[in-house]
Amino acid sequence: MNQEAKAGEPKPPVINNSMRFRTEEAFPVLKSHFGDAVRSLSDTRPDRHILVRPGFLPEICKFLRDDPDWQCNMLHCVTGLDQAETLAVVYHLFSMPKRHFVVLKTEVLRDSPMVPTLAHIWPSADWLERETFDLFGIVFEGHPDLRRILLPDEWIGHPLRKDYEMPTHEKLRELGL
Amino acid sequence: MVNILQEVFEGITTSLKGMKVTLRELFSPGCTLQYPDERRIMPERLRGMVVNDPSRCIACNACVNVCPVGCIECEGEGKGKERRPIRFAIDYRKCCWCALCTEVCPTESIFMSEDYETVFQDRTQLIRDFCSNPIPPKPGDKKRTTKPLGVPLSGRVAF
Amino acid sequence: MTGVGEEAMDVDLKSLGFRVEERRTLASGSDELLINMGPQHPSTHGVLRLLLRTDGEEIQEAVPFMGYLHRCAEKIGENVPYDTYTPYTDRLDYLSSMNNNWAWAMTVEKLAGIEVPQRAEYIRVIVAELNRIASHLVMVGTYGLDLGAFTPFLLTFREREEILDILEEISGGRLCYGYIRIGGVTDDITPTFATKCRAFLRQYVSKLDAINELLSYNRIFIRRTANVGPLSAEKAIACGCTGPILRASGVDWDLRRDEPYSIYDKFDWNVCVGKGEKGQLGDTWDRYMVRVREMYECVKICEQALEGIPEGPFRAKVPRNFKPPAGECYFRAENPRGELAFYVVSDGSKRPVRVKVRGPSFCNLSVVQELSRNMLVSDFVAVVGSFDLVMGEVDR
Amino acid sequence: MGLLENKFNDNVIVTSVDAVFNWARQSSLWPMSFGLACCAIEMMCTGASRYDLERFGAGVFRPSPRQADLMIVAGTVTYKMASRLKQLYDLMPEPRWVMAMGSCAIGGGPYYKHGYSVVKGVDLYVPVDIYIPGCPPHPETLLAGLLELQEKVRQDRILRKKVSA
Repeated sequence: MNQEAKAGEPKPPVINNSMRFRTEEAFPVLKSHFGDAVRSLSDTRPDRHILVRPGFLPEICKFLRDDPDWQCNMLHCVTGLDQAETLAVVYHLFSMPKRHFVVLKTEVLRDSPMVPTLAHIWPSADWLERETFDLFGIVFEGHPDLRRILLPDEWIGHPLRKDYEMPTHEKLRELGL
Repeated sequence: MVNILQEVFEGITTSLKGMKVTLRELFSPGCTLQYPDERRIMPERLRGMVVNDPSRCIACNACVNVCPVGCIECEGEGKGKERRPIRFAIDYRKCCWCALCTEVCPTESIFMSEDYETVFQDRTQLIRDFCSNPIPPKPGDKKRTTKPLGVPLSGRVAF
Repeated sequence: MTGVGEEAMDVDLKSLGFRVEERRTLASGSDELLINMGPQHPSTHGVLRLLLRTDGEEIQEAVPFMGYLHRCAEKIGENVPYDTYTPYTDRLDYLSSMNNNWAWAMTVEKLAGIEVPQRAEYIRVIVAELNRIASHLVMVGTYGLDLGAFTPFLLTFREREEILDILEEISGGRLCYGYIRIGGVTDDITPTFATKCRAFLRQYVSKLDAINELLSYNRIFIRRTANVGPLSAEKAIACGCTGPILRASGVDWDLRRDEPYSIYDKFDWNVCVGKGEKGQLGDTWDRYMVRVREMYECVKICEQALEGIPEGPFRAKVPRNFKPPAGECYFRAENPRGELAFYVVSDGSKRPVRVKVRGPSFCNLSVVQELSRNMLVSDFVAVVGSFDLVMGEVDR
Repeated sequence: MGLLENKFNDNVIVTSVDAVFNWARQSSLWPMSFGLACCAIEMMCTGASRYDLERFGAGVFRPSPRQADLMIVAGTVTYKMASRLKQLYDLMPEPRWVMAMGSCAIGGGPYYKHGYSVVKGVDLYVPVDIYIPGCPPHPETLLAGLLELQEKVRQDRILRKKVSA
């Protein structure tokens, strides 16, 4: 509680957005490289994302990882998203040398959610995809070891889907838990 | 061979250095709290058991709505200023001691008491209805004696 | 492993939670063994379970199993209002609750564009850094315990109690504080807080030196940890490791300096990076030492922040029925264990549509499987300990 | 002891023997280190310098259930963990006691409502002697619980006939 604190001088507002998201800049580049595979740029605030077709995801990610302009060497986060009629997977790619984020999103049908795996591009995708499979039931094609990670193997259903119902204690005991 | 001897020597000297630290601690004041006989001075904002004073409660349901775990059950009676709870139960099986309810309470009837030592032997005691089982008149003033750290009450042997 | 009772053995294995195929992969006639370690094992720091396939003393493969503490934090995030989620963030990484609260608060503040008063920022920095010291102290203490040194445990927990006393005074809780909330902090600091903090920090450095003498530079301890389980920088980045694990591998990266959130750019301090002094770069000793050195830096930050607390409000005006605008937001903060990130999708209503917690321990743990190849079992304990896992955050 | 247990009426010898047994039991409650979550840290604090569980003869944390009398369930029990908890409890020799520490172990705690994988109270799996509320409880509360348990052990009847409740 020091009184010498800059009482008079105005301070610039501190806003927590030091992370650089270069999703907007990435969109035209990806569009020119991959054409139709890149669908659209969202207008969500404060972060935007690029919607891509699931089939082309590994190619796009490989490009973002290897291109000297982007160098996304870290897959920071993979997560599922329940959007009522579709399921989505959101990827947060981070580049340590360039210090920026690129956000990709891909949508799949609820009944047959299939997305190609990225485990061969970033090893960190392995567990993150397993977790998404566990909680959302999104199948990652080509994943080396796709099985439940957080919930027991006997578990039924994928709890983070919006239509998931809380199981009762008796029902779970029946499953042998 | 020389290497091994050196390793052994280093191992002994560094361990002795560590022993020195241990030895130094021998002469520093002890920090153990002789619990049942002496107690810490608890801070004012201590989050002990959350309790409600039904005489002040107006059954406005603010705490019920804010509680993230839904551990509060409140039934009110009457309208406007006359509104009083007829049942106000806190379920200690669910409570997470987050003190969100005490923040929103307009009459400060629900509060975190100083009581942090209650334990139960029976599952049925874990839900407390404050209307049928109200807190003693002086809120939070339990019969325990608070002595400052380091002042033992008596020479009772621990076991 | 052939012959009689194979099926009975399968049933046994199943009841222990093994997969039957695991046993089939054992080379017949070899010395290979399947060993179950955890989930209740003193050196797995919580309820981590590891399946070790060993050949004699040497580990061929270690497969981590988790989920024994899966507490549905993400599902709950979708079901409670934004501010009310704070108590749950406490319990993600329960050793550094303040940092979790802070990360969550900053995520929502970024989403809703709330500006936090300066006084609150200073208080947040102080409490978060104090909590970081407390968290690292637990790591140092229990790590010593894992490797057979009991005294450091008692010393570090004694120091930790003093930090907890300070934090309890301002927040009321000992472990789960819920102190940092959206828009600021719950309550102003108490009048005695600053003096108590200063008094603690003043004597703390010498205590830390004592721990260094006792453990860090002990030859036996160095022999146990140096050159054990080195992790290369490339692998660390590719596997998504962050925090002390990444820095120990020689990557000079700390969010507090490189992407300064809050007011970290106002302070003068250093990022501690592993240098491979006692062995290979990124070995277990480096991972341990980075944390010890970070505690010195935390003291520096705390002292500077204590000097500069301005007067003013401690909480921005956040409506009680808080509804951020629709949108999505990703925010990460440097926690004691690495980068904790929250991904929040909002549809403009009271509750978020989706909350994703990207726990640092989860990604750090994924390296263990690869690191463990051809390692002695006793070394493996040292490696797992050095990752400083908190299962509450791995399983969420 | 099986043959002699609960066979006798109250008399001086039997009550004294009981008192000796109970005294021995209550003074050396060896807990099993069954730390699961946040509460485990508080349990460690209780065992560390300031609170020093050793003063009550209960500081010998045993990693093996075979050597333990007391199971302090400190933390959230999930369904994945519950079968292990039961297994560990079954491995403990008689007499054994269980303390449920913290809201989660008592009854699901903050995860009661939406926590699909959290067991709503450890007493669905094992019998609990002492419930220690708090999230997490203070180390003092754990000590208070231990004292309460010691009191309970002291009143235990070993050779004497059980009083029908």
